[in-house]
Amino acid sequence: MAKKTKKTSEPELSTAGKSDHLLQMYRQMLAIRFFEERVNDLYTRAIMPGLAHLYIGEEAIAVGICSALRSDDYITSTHRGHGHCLAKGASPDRMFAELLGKEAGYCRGKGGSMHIADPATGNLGANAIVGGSAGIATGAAFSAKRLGNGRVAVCFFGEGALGQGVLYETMNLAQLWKLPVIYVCENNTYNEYTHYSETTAGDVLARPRAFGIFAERVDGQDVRAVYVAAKSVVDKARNGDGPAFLLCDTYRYRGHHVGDVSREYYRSKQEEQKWVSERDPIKFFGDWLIAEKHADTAQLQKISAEVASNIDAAVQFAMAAPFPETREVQQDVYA
Amino acid sequence: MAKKTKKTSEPELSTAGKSDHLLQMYRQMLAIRFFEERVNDLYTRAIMPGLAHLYIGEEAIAVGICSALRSDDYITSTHRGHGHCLAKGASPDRMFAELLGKEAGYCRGKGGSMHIADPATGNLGANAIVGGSAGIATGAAFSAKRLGNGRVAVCFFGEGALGQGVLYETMNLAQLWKLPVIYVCENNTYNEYTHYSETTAGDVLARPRAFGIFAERVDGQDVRAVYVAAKSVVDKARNGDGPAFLLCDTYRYRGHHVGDVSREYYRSKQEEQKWVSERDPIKFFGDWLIAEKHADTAQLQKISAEVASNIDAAVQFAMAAPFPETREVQQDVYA
Amino acid sequence: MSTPEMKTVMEAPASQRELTLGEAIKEALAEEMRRDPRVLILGEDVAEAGTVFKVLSGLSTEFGTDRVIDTPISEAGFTGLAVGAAMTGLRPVVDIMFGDFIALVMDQMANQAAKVHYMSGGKWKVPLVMRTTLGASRRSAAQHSQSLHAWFSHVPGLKVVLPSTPYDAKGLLKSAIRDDNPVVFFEDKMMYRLKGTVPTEEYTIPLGVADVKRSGDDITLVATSSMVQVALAAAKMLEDIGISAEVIDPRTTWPLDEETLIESVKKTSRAIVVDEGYARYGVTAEIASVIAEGAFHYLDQPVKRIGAMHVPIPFSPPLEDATVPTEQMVFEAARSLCRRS
Amino acid sequence: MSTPEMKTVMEAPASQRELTLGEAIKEALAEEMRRDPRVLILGEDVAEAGTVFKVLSGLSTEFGTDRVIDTPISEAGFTGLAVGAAMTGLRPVVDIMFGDFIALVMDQMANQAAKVHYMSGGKWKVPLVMRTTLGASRRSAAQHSQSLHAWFSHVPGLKVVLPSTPYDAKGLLKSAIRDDNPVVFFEDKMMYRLKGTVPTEEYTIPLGVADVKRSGDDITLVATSSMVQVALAAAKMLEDIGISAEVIDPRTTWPLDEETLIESVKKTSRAIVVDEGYARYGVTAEIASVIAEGAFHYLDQPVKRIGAMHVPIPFSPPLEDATVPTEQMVFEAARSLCRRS
Ligand SMILES: Cc1ncc(C[n+]2csc(CCOP(=O)(O)OP(=O)(O)O)c2C)c(N)n1
Ligand SMILES: Cc1ncc(C[n+]2csc(CCOP(=O)(O)OP(=O)(O)O)c2C)c(N)n1
Ligand SMILES: [Mg+2]
Ligand SMILES: [Mg+2]
Repeated sequence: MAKKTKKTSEPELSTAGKSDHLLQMYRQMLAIRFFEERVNDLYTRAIMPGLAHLYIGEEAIAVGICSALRSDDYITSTHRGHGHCLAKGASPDRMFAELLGKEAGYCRGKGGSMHIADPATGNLGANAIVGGSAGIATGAAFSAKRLGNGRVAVCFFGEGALGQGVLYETMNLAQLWKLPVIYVCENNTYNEYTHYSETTAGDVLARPRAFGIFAERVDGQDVRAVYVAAKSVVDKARNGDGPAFLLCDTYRYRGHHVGDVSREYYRSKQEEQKWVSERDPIKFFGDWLIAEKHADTAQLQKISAEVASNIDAAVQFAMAAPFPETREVQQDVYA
Repeated sequence: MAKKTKKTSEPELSTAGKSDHLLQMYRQMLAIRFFEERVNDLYTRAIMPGLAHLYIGEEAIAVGICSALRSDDYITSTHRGHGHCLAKGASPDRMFAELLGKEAGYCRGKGGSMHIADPATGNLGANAIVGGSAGIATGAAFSAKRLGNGRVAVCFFGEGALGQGVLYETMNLAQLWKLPVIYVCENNTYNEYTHYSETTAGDVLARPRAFGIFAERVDGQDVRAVYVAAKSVVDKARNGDGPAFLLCDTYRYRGHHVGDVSREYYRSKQEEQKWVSERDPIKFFGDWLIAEKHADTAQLQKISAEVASNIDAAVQFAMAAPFPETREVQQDVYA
Repeated sequence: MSTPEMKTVMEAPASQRELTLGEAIKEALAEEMRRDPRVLILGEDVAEAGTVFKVLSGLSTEFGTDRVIDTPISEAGFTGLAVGAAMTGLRPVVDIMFGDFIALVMDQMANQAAKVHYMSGGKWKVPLVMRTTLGASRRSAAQHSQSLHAWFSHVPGLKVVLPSTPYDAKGLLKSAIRDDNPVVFFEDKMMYRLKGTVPTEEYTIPLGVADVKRSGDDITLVATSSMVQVALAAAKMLEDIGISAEVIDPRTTWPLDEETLIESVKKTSRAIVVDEGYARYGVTAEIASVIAEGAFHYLDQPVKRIGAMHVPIPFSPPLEDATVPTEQMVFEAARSLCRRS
Repeated sequence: MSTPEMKTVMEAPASQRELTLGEAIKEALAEEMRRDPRVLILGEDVAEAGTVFKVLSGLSTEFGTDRVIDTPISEAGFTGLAVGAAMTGLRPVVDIMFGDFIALVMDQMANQAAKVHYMSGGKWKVPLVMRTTLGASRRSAAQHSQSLHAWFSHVPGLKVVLPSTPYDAKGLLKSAIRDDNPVVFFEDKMMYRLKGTVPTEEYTIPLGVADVKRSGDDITLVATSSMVQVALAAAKMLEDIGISAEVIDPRTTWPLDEETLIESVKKTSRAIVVDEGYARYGVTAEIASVIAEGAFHYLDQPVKRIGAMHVPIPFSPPLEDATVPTEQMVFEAARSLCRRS
């Protein structure tokens, strides 16, 4: 994968355009970061049942991609899905409620962290089976094309999903039938506790290309680069040019899940530190916004404060919300 | 797939070498052809239970590949497997016996046409699940490498198996672990009744290459070309260089199975005629043998007569052989 | 009661005709595709070839190849695609050629399709039909002869249908297509040519309602799919020795019409359950348990189960024939339960 | 009888020690890997990580990463590879992290591994062990909480093991590894920390032999995996109200030790079957049917079945808790069967 990350040049940037749009992306990245920090806090304080897989460090991908989507476009997400759901428009209060198993949650508490779904924002659902949503996303694109509603479907997955054969079966279908689906591979370099180089032979980009699918590598820490790359393939897909594949290089700052705290046996503190200090997508974007005069420090601090209190309120809401009635357990097995 | 088929040049040919070896290949191709013709005959005379998928027209692939293998090397085969089994050393009498469900058959009649297996010739078994033997062949290569016995495994499959995700999962494993397995894709251009261009996006050779696997296209009607290509990748695999993929262009002369007689709705008589009259692997090889003075017409006729009577005897044997005792039905469920 | 047996005793009225089970299935698909443009068919060789069993032949001519769609040999891939399509406005009918191949789609069906509605708190629906086959006796050996409907019957969120007559096949398939849940529809390969009367006017049969294929007093024969024909044949043999057998077809293993089964056994006090799946941990176990619990105090003999012999299905004809339940086996079992010999 | 219950009443002799079920499993693997160089482990994050449940931690240090092998996330691929490796001289132990993921390997296990020996007329063998998990209650939701052992139990050619104690886990796993057939070994995620005494000297436990975990006279509680602990707890509660419950653990659903089950119920004349799989078309149905048929004339009440509620497993704690069989449920059921209230 020698191919150098594409520099986002000015003309493309102009596509990203206006300051408010840029600040909205900044706000969303912060919202995801703060949301996840609170998830970790709820876990350590034993308030959240089960586990959660934090998206911290990868925010630029979800935000860059979803900023290029219409609200009626579709996404499918993964076990590490909070960022995707928020970026597609989910509200933190009902997200937290779902994570706590409350009736006010997006799935009435039945789904939890790995299964947030929301028709209102085109979210077909997070999926706890690695690669499990490749078919669903491709099928949503199939519907979009059949029904001629101009929608596009985005399939988010980690590089570990490259190990699932169904991904190749569905990419073949998507290209054969020219379906408007974008496969977004978030390569954070680890499949749980195993480095992806131990699980992934050859050249990742060559895989979709072998099926005739346009594929491009993107710096997953640069929200503008992700947005620009996404905008172009999403527009093409919408215009009937078929599927595309974006390989986004990124890194998860935290453990595979909230319980994965001592990680030295599979990756070094230095490696983590390097990404956190040198490649943080929020800091990188914030600095750029100031440098390019889209905002000043005070504005960014104001946004940060607003997001923080918003997240606080969301946690309060979720903690105060009631659990579903036990009899609900037998509801919604069948439509 | 514009890549021109590789011409087998003299130096390579010398590898194929000596006349007796060449005549042995010719004999095997004829044996397969005559075997399959008898299978069709047994079916039309309602002597053979069930169905069979004939290999007629594709003989050069099985023979060219297996001629490059040691007798203790492994193969896995498909629903269209008679040719592979014979080329790897199975004897026609016990093959026919299996096809008739007789106790003398390779599987005591329990397997039938789609499940011929024979440890003595390294045949891990034909498989009735398309792509179903990709894992088994790759696993045999895994054992060979672990046990250091220098064996190589060949996985035969039709181009339809390119639709099965498990093929990509196992190719990834084979390349990661540098396993001595050769994936042999027999592209006879049809998945049953559907042309492969309707089911296969992109460039077939690019698929194995995306995993870093050496892949080459071969004229599947030219047994010498197949042999030369096989010899080189088999030797490399044996020497620890890992897997390879051979894409062999070919054509099945007959129906998808013996019952598929009126085929005009999916392919034209002209198309069939063109392959039969212009691209027949046996005629092509026979003419070459004579032109190159490896044999004269009389010799080839003698071989043909020998093979024919051999096949006759095999059919006689199988028809005379008894069915297994009914109580056998509960034997061999567990080892 | 709605069976060939019943219908053929009378002159079939003008409003009915004889159809094979295959024709009835095709008619159900055609009617639903005409009625609802969201219905489409996906599978291997379904278009021009009309499937390897020729059941769909002609449909691609009427509806075109973008509603009767040939797929690559990617069962997991196109089933997954159908799940997503079903969630987003279409009503796909997926064709899995041989029931043995459902082993390739268990994740898409059991982990995805069956759970989407529940996991989303009732928000997303998956109106998907999977048509596939079951049944041995075709000399197709171990990987092309299995009856694996017990796997799906075990999974909450799925419905499982096993028609035994052309009439039932048509009415049940139309209901399956109109159902908002994932429904798996198992067709016995050996029954495609089975004839039966089917009304010309439209009708549907609700999922979850058993059908009494023949009424009787001495013993209840519960049978599924092609085993219904086996049970009816056995019932005829039993009649000759003075045993009156009631034959009940649950028609769907899920939802399961327990009441009809239990009421019948309360009347007859004896029961045999016949199903072509593997004998152990299969459909016969659940149905026998339901009867044994629900009619416990009425049973004067244990509920007898008859399934396929618990071995991989062999190719060799004499061996394969030994694995499949026969009318003779059902007859013998019934006779001994009724203590006649 | 060989259970923690039994052992802890006496001072554990020098030749025994307390191990968790996870430790017992690791010890079985380590002993077999030392004994037989052909044994190796394949799975996701099995090496340095020692699996997500940490059950294998340390094994890669002793045996190296080419006998404890991390794989890509390719369940079908590495299971298929293991089938081929097993046929050709190795004895792989495959690790499928969550039992829900067996949905991805059904073709490799049911159509390939289970049938190779039979289809080849007994020529090829598949000495493969698949270790996987079952059990809910971990707040892991619908795709990480299932107990799908009924699917494999339905397939002739496979053996299915469900240990309920550290002692059984070690002895059964060693037998599974030495078995020449494909064996699926289900471990309850919630039991990895369960302690029990395990002898220091080597031993194995044959597959197909049930174990009476507690003897009693009034009712038989047949339970599998973690439900054995639930049944034992219920038995204690029952003791307080004067009901003497016998608890039997089949230990393997296939082969199934029918005789031990039937004999017990002939003695007690009442039975409850408890298993954590989905309630319908699951393991409880087969076992209840075997008892109902084999002990029919001794039963004075129908065999009662208790499984997981027949719904996808919800995340929300109060809902999930409602789906899992509890000692209270077993106690109530037993009390009413014994007509005490
Ligand atoms: C089919 C399947 N196999 C295994 C798992 C267990 N598992 C959960 S996350 C994970 C690693 C996924 O890695 P990647 O796809 O790179 O996503 P990341 O966690 O890095 O975001 C694994 C193996 C699973 N959920 N599904
Ligand atoms: C998993 C699976 N799906 C479908 C089938 C039914 N089937 C048998 S052969 C075949 C076509 C195979 O085409 P190809 O792989 O090109 O082999 P060919 O018949 O052309 O030799 C199909 C779809 C099968 N046996 N297995
Ligand atoms: Mg990753
Ligand atoms: Mg082909």
